[in-house]
Amino acid sequence: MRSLDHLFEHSSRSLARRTSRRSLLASLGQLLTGAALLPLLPVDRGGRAWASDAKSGGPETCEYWKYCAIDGFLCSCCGGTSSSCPPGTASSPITWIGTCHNPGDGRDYIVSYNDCCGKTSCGNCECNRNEREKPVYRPSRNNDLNWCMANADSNYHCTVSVILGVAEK
Amino acid sequence: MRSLDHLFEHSSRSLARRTSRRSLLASLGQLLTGAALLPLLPVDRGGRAWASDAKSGGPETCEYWKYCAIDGFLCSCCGGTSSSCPPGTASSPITWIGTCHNPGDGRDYIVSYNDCCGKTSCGNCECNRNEREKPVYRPSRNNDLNWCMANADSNYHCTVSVILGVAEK
Amino acid sequence: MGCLMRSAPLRSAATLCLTLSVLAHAAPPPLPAEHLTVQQLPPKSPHWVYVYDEAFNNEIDARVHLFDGDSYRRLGQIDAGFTPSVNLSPDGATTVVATTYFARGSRGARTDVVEFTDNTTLAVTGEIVLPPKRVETAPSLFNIAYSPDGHFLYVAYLTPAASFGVLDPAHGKVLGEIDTAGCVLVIPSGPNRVSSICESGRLLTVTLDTQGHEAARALSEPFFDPDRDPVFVQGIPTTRGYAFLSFLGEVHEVDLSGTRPAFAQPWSLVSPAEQGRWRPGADQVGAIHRALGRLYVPMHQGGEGTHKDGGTEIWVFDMPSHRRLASWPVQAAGLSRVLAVQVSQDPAPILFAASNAADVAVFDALSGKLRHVEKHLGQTPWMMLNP
Amino acid sequence: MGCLMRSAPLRSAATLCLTLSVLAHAAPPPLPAEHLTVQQLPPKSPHWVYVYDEAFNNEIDARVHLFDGDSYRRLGQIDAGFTPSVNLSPDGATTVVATTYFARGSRGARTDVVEFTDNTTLAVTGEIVLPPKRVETAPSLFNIAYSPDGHFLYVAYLTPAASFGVLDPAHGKVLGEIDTAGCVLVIPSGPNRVSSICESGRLLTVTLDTQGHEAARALSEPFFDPDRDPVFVQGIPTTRGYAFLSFLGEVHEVDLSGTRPAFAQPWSLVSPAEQGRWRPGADQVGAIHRALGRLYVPMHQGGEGTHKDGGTEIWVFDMPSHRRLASWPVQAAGLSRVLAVQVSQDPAPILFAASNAADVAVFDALSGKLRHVEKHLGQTPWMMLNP
Repeated sequence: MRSLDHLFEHSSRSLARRTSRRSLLASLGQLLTGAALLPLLPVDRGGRAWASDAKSGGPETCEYWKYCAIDGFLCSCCGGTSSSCPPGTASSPITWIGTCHNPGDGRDYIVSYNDCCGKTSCGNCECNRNEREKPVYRPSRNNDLNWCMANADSNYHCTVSVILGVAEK
Repeated sequence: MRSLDHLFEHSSRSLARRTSRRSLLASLGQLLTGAALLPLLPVDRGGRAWASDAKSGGPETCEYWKYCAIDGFLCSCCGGTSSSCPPGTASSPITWIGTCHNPGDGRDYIVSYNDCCGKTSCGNCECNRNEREKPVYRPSRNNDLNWCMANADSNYHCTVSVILGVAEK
Repeated sequence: MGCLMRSAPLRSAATLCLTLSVLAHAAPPPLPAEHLTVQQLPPKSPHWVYVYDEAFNNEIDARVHLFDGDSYRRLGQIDAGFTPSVNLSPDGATTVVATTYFARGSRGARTDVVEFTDNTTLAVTGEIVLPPKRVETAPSLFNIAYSPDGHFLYVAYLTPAASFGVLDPAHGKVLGEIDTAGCVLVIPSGPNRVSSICESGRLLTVTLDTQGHEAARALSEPFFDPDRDPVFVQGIPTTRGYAFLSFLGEVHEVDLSGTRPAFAQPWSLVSPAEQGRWRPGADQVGAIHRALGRLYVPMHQGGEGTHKDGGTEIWVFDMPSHRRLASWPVQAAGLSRVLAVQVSQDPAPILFAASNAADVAVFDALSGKLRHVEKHLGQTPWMMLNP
Repeated sequence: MGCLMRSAPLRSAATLCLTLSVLAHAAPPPLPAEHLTVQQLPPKSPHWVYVYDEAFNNEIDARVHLFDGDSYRRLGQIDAGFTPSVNLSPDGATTVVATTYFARGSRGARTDVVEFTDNTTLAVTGEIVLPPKRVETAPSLFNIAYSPDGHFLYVAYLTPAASFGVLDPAHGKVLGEIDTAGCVLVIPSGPNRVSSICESGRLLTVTLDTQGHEAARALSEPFFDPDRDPVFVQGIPTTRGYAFLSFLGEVHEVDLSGTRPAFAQPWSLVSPAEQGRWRPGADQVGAIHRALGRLYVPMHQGGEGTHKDGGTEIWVFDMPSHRRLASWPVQAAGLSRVLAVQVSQDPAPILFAASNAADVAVFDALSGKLRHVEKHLGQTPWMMLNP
């Protein structure tokens, strides 16, 4: 199977010449929001990568596996977690995505990098990793953009990384 | 003679019980503005403290003698000099004052600390010295206040120190 | 297994792909998709601390960091604008920030406003626009303060004329402004009294009526000599009022529980031999554990003019006996000079100390044992508040 | 001599006191009273540089520092708000900042606005309010840009729909908005052409009529492969257009002097043995001295995903011959990784290099000799512009 990753890329490429960026990325935003709202399946989470939540290499360090394409402040160091925004902020409905390798289970995962918005920059745990990151002409793969851009309060505070699913090789 | 310093203090004390702070400090502001606008007298400035304008101990260092009661960013490091505001800023008409000893001529000088206003904090050469500095209940001797408070653009950028005259012992 | 469903609507295709790929692997199962949420705060702890960060190098972006002295985690942030006045409501439920915004960041139309943040969500729940008179100065508990019953909110003004605003936080209204004849700041006591510190060393106490208007005012005798030995305005809450430390280390305890301030006989932090050589000095110059009667003061060696230099040691005093119990050098904890201290009010108290390198140390407040140093908790942490 | 003229008006008394005390001492005379002034900028120098400081930890307070590479002095500051787009007018007389303000600092009503600063006074002289669509991204020369004749000003929008605004800076007006069908940023050429970079590796070029409305558009052939080896968007001005560097170190020279872009055969910064191991990487990935034909690139060792890691060396190339002339390790200059480079365009050029520790180094651009390191020139200097 081609990964969701590639599906996105293909779709965006083929659509880019025919439709405006507005409608394309609006769909993408909806899609990712939808994906992030998938119900948690009853899968045992113990004993794998989650066990590495220790300080060293854990979600409060830039080296954490899910952060392979993050550029910003880790919400884990700002009152949130690796997948939750700090209290009083709002998550961005539109995002960029990355594909990160989890050494805990040997799988590649598709990760959505949502910005958390509505407070000034957290200023803690700046992390800049760019695996498969692309310049702004490929927005869905770009981490330079302020993805709070479409929020009512569009100020950037920090960034989370949310597992969307496994990226099949 | 009592110094201008003491004159101010006496006046402000005696006035404080009778008048509002508004009228008092308005007068003080006018006075200091007036003083700062005194014409430069044709006095030879060579060979004394001004000769110490070298980097070490000069106007770009916190140790410079005129800065004995400054709390803020030195305008000398922000595009101004020890007595001029950086380009594009406006000086505060109201100030606090200090009395500083100039080792170059052995005299004490009365110095007006004007804030330069209308741009965000310069962030360079922070300097916090407090000789004879007093808490905010003695505003004319207090360097914690944002003295840009009465400017049209009241944002604080940096601070200058302007010689008003000799403080006689 | 393929997911190249080009003709299917994008949303359905992706959802199906995800579901299938999650289910397709039996052992070990892959990590599930995650929910993106907004974090809830844990229940309030006495070991939390609200850290006022002036962000002096970028002063339009001050903020308050909520930090947990047990887990050593930052719990969240409250934005605070330019040279804000910050305090908590008496019940601890609300952080109140009076601040100034400019229409163009650092320029343009000025708006002074009080913002209310719900401390259980860290969301701003309301605001009251002020006249553009708010005092813009170093932090203290008296730049903005609630009446002890929470009914009134007082905001210190300085234009440089000194006055204060009386606000009704429940109804989001400015009730009025009271001229203080040159006396500054707002020190609340009782349900309806506000004291201000005067240049003469006196307290001006204004009593309000139920509408928040002035009913009476009284000027106290001087309780310190502003020429010889001025007090810091950063008063420290005691059981019945506040303690004010002087530049030379005198402790002036002010009892505000009655209708008129009562001043205890001052006592000294320093011995006669130490006086003028060891001094208190900082932005937040002391903290008191009220039940234990312990006072913590950052102290340093230095002469006149060093009163903001920050402490190289933290001295611990027993308030009733005026005895010094300990002195803790902060360099041993890897700290540079201490600019602010705060102590939790619970039976197992911790002492927070913020340095001029923006580090916040967590000490056992009984033993002085260092537990943690949080590096760079903001840019310029100058005051800390208990929850 | 006494000055206790209590009954005299304060102003006269003080003036007299000052005058008398100044005159009373014959030898040595005391320092005269000083005038408080606002500093004038010296005449413009090619060795000035405008340093874009994102102030990332306090991102609503970005600013541009004007720094002199000869005197090593900061000459002034231009405030820039939140994730600004910054550029200079073709004549260097104006700094243009497109930025975003919120009514409550980090919250509330959003205002996007273009602000014009007179570079001889560093005062803001005007503004144009924009629709709230401005791209908020890493700095480049193509987030906002003037037409070469200064007649039009183009502002890149991304909402995330991609378009750009056409402004008339002389009359302070927004003339219109042009949809770019997913292609991004504004690369000006000629009096009335704007190119944008497309996801497909092509350039979309829109030609404007005299009213700033679209007259024609054309899509080029792809000039790079965005899958195999994307280019950085931080194009470097050449004599006839821009050079774009790719992640793997290919140099794509684009000639924009004609009505359609012309693409030269790409050449490589790295040898076949170095390819994939040594890479360009930074925020501002290169600088070109146009008269000398020299290209300066911060280079580092690293694999895929390190394209923003910043340079450990600065490599110098002769553009016509594609020959590498030198490689200068930056650690020898006491610098950490270099995120941005700029070179002055005069015959005795200096090279500026900004590090990820916010230091800006000044090198002789011919010899590589280090002249100065300015520590902490702001918080996060990510781009530099020549005057």
